[in-house]
Amino acid sequence: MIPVLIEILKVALFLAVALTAGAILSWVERRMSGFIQDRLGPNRANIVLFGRNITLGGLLHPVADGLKMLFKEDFIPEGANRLLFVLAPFLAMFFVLMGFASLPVAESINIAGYDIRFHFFDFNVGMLFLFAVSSLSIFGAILGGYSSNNKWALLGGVRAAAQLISYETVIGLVLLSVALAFNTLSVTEILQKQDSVLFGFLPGWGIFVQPLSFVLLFIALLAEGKRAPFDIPEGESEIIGYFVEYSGLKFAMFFLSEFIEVVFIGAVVTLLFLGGYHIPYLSSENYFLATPYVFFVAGILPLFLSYFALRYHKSASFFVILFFSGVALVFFGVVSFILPQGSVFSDILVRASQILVFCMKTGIVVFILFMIRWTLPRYRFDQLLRIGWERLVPLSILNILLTGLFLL
Amino acid sequence: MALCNIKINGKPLSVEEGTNLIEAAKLLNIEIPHFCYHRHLSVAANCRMCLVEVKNSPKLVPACQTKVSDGMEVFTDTERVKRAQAAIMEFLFINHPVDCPICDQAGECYLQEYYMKFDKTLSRYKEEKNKKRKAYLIGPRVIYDAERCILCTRCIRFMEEVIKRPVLGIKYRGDKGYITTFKDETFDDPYSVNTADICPVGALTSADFRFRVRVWELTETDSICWGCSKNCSVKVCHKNNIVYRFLPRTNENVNRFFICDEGRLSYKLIHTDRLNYALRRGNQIDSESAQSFISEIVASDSQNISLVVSPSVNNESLYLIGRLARDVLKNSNIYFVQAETWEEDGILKSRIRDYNYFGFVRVMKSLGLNIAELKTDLQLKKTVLLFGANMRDEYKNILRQKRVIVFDTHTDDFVRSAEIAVPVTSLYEDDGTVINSDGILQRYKRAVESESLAMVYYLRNLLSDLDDEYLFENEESVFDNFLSPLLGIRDMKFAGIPPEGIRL
Amino acid sequence: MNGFLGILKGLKVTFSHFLTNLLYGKKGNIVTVEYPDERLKYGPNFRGVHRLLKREDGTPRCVACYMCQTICPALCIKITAAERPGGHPLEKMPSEFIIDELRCVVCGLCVEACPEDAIRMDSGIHMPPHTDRQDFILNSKILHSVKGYQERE
Amino acid sequence: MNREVIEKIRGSFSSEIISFYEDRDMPEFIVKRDALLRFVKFLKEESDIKMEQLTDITAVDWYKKKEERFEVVYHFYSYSLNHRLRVKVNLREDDVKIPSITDIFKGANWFERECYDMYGIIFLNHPDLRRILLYPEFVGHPLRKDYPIDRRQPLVKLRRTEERRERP
Amino acid sequence: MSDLKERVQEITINMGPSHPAMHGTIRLLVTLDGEKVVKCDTQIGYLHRAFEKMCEANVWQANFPYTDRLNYVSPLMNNVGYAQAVEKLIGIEIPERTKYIRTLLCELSRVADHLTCIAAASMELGAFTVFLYCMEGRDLIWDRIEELTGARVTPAYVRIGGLARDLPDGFNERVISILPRIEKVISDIDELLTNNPIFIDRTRNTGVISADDAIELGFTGPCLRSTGVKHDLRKKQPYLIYDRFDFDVPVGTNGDNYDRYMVRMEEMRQSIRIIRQVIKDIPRGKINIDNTMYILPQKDEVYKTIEGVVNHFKLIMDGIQVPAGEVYDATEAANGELGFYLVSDGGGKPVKCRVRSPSFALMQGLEKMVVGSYLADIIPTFGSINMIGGECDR
Repeated sequence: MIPVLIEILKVALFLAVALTAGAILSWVERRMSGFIQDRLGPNRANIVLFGRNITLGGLLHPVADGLKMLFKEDFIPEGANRLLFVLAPFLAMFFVLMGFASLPVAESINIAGYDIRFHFFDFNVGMLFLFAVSSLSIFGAILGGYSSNNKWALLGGVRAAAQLISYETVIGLVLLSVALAFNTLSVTEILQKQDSVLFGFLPGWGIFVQPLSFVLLFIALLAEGKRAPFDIPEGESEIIGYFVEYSGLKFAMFFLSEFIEVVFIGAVVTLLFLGGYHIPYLSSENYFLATPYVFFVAGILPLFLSYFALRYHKSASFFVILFFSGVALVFFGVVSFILPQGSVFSDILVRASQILVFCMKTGIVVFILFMIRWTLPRYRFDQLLRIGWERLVPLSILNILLTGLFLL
Repeated sequence: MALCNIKINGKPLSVEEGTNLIEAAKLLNIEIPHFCYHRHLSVAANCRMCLVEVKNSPKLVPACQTKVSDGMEVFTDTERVKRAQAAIMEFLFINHPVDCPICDQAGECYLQEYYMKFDKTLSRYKEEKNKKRKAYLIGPRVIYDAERCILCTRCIRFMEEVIKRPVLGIKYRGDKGYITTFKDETFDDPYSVNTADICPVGALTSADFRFRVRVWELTETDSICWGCSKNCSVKVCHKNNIVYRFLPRTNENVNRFFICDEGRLSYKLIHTDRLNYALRRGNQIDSESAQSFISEIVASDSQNISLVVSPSVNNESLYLIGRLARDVLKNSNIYFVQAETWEEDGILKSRIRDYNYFGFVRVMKSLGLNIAELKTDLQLKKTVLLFGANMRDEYKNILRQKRVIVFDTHTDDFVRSAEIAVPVTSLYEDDGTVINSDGILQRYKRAVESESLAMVYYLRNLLSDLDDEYLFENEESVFDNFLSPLLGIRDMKFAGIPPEGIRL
Repeated sequence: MNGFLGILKGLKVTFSHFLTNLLYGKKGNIVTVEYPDERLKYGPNFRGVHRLLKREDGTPRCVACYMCQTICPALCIKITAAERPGGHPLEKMPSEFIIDELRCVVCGLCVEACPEDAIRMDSGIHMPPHTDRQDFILNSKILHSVKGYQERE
Repeated sequence: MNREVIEKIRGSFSSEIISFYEDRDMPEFIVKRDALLRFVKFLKEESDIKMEQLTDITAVDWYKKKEERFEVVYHFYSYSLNHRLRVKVNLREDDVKIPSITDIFKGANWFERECYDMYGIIFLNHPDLRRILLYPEFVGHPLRKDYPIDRRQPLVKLRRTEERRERP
Repeated sequence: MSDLKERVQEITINMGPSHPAMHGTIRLLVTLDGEKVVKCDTQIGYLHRAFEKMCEANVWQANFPYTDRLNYVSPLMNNVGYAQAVEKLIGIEIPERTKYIRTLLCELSRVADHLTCIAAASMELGAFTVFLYCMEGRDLIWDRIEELTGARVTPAYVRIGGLARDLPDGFNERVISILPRIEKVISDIDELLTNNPIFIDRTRNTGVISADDAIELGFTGPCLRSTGVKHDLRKKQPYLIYDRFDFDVPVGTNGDNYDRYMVRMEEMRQSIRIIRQVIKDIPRGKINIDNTMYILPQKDEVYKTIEGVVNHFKLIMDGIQVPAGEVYDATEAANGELGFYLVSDGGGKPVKCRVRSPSFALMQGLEKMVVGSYLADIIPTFGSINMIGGECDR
């Protein structure tokens, strides 16, 4: 009974975190793009608490947006295929969330005799699952575009389909070579195998084992995730996108699923190439040694930011939160110093630090994704396909050959 | 008459003897500026603005006073002339107040015009300007501003020579002088506002027009006055479909260059008490149902209809009314009603005030109809089609007994009590022709827009069953197709009627 | 490879902007003006809401000469003239002076055209937003109450 | 543009040029309508005139001011020789047809369409003579002087290119 | 097989009038075969405001606010173009200082216009950051223009025979001080786009037009220069005082979108060069001509003397009396040759005020440039042409 409850709790927690993360990321992206573009970004949405306007640096914008979307007219265009039209955003969301099922974010932990794993399914063919899911997520776009009874949306759907086909191959081939290199199809095992040292000085991360794979997969996932510069199914200045007819909550789901997909890309890249929750040169048995420092490092960044922010930015409330979270993290670091190793609490802290590492790595990838999004123009449809077929596919085949040769 | 050959600015010209230089130059499109000179008034030559250079004359001569003589060579644009003109302007401006912003004349002021054309120098006068009495009523309808007056005496001469009632004169001399009425006289002449028209500056202005609108915003349309059957030519000045004033239009055939005050103020009637929508016994109905009701009566009960016309209707409508009587209703009699008459004054006013009475007589006679004044109700049949209700009360009393269908521009108790009252356009809202007491046919043009339809339109509907012949569009085609042959001016087209009209 | 460098160059630019702005906010490159809280001050030449001036005796400067109405290319000024009360030597004044600020194209020709220095656009404010069209139609009472740039200081 | 070239043009088309004058640096030819095509072709192809570009086509309406109401005005420019030239054709109100020069200058297409749109001048043999700035239902030609500036046009019903599709 | 062929059908889509890339409201009726453009019917007129009709109804000097709204990105150039044409028609020579100021404003506007063009074009390609950087640069210019003229986008600053007001104190220094910042913006854009492989892929060999076609279709300005025709009215038929300054006319080779982008980038640098030279030797003196037949008299005269007020009234009631005649006068505006063809019958209102707008001719060429390429290519092509609705539709 209790394991089931734990699983249910995990699912609930995951959903809460994932959806919140999506919402927060939308804010992050907007604020970030603001700073990139010499402006402030959204920072006005507020609630009045104790007679003060609390804006949280604009963090309330996702909330406001959500509410707005909720109350918007849910519009189904004339002549649309109603079933598919309604289904499409759900599918988009569903497949994206499903992708996370096989991703371990930390080592499992034993509390009060119950083994708690930090992922849902430990497939031994997790790679295949990843492969399958990553290609499914684009179906929402295809169906949405197809069912809208709108030529622009249809063009978006067609573009999405074409993109899916060309980049699916690349992802498959890259995952294959990764699996070859690590000699396993299980994500957990790949993760464990990255906890090693190459040539005596390189961490045994995927990015060093399979550098070409990393680049290829990164690009392919960008394309699969419809992220700039490959966001042509959306292409807001050309064809407005597959979701042109969507409004209200359905649009919000497309919107949100895109941000969750960003996290997904970050997580996959982190797991396969950046060593997941591992810290270089530190095996998982010795992880507790690094725990305080993880907390310190994680705490310094917000403290550093809030220091500058409080000096130069006006909207302080968010940075106050940042400051206190930094303080909290440092506090946990101190606690993990003091706590005797091996106790339950210490174990929890170790897991927490592992999650922190994982999140930081994912965060860096996401950050890079966002940077790319706000720097590069968009590719053209045919150029995108050409890159897929003429550059990436040959390269990934070459990659397999090289991996094979190397293994031999 | 003997012709004189002269040259103005080198251009040769043959002109009748006795013409003065201003008029001669006008023939060559050369403008000689002048304030006091007026074509219809005697020459005063006191403003000195029209000085020109004549060959072999040591001094500059006033063009208004100088008659042409054979072999004369005149120059209007030499340095000397220009200097003289600028100097005169400068003198005139010395005591002129800085009044353009508040002066009603701005926009049609000779001072402004001539400054741009003949002066263009800056002020050199540093002294205090002469103060005089400003803006007071010199007569009940005219306002006088002594500071602006340049003492050209046009107004004095107008009253003396044209109206022959000399009431105005100049008091004091030089820069103290101003226009005033003689002792024990009042300036309440029925032609007094004309002095404001001929005043070249803003000294005399119309009290009625004062501050209502700026003249440069007004559009002028050639029309006629509807005050009496003299049909004086006027310019209708309007803006945004509102008429603001009548100005006399020079027409040697009819009214020369002035009109009476009463006619001038009759523009107010255009916008007062108008019938704006169709009525049935005083209740508003839409015009379609009014029309269908009328057509029905005319079609079903045509034996029982009499036609009564108030002759304040244009010739085109009258013609169609006549045809309606003759060909549709088979009536040989047509009755007319009249408005109050007024006294003829030997200048302009004509006794009969219905502005197209003479057109009515002529058109109906030409159509072979008998016209008769409406005296008793015995003359009338059960239903009366009444075209225009501008009439004395005695007629109203007669008509009240009958079922009256009235087409009119204005509304009063009588119109409201009629069975059907249909709004039509007034004279200033449509095109047409009228004939005045001297038998002069004049054309007027549409000045303002109206929501009502022309009487011609309703008559066309009533006549449309009759014959293809009646398929015409508007007044113009009625005139061209039917009226001009009827009046014996077959070659005259509507568009070709000259602004001064034609004598029939 | 060259292309890759091109992308990196671009990333360098965006990242440097990001970093400066994140750390230094408006001391960095950020140009945002947070409107209701912060307001840019318009210069003395700025053409803002019209205002009508008064004479020293408290009567309107305007004498209803219609110059501004005449020159206005947007036909947004509507004057109704009337006699000045109390036998004032200037005789004429606007009984109603209406400017439709929605029609106005803020060209400033009315100011140039005024021969009495009665209308000016140096109020230093733009037309504040309203939800009702009627609120944009300013009558002489409002126009006389608008303060000038100097008085606003 | 130098004298000789002008004289050359005048010589070659002595009977077709109705008048010539030079106003503010710009030589101007008024030509007969029938000769327009030949004249323009001549201007484009002659080596010392070389009007490579058609700068503008427009019209002037002299409503009630001139006998021939419309003037169609062409401006040409030569890149290589750097000179300009104006050609005019006068049209009567009752006959507003003029040959199109789209065969000689491709760029004339839209200018002629605009001229048609604004003045109602019909360009014969134009490949696609329809309104360009105004909508097809517009009544009248607004730049004619007898078109009042404040005239309102009747409202146009919503146009539907496709019939309503049935719901699936 | 035949069955299959029937199924491949062309679709027609409406690009605009409301479309994110169609700035300025324009409608492209695009027929697509897949994503290839088969036909493109350009329909303009959505921004038609009867400029010419309004000008004919207005006195000569009151038309400046209308000209502002032609090319609303560089309104001062239109002001200058119109004023210059009227001055040529009257035959007056403007003071030296005015010439310098007008040149300065023209070049500032040119920079603003090119920045806007590049901004919009790159935004539509997805590079939104470039857009905002450009807007930042443009704002610096507009701040100065606002300081001088009283409005940012609708300055209505130039007058026939002069200017509305003189430069404020320290204006020149402030202009000089913004130039490095604009140059920084330009170099930022340069780094973001010029060598960016995606940008190059998107713009190279798209929207190509040959020099001959360009000339024949009436192309002028940067779009013509990108095809390799070295044509600039500032050099070829110098107006104002352009013959006194050193600057180069950049040309492209291919006539594609990338070349148009490069030409615009270089032109901005040249404009900045001109601005520096102008400011260096801008002379002192009056800004208006003396002749009050054409320019309103001094306010002092108007308030105090009857001569002044009469003059003032006549100019405003009747407009300035422009001698009868006609004139075609062209200036090199940001998008190309902006010509004014004015006809006067000697009265206060123009009989005809025709604008030969560069965008109109350019839009005519759009179809030629996009047919045969992809739907997505319409966007950079349209962007690099820089159609300004107000100017194209008038």
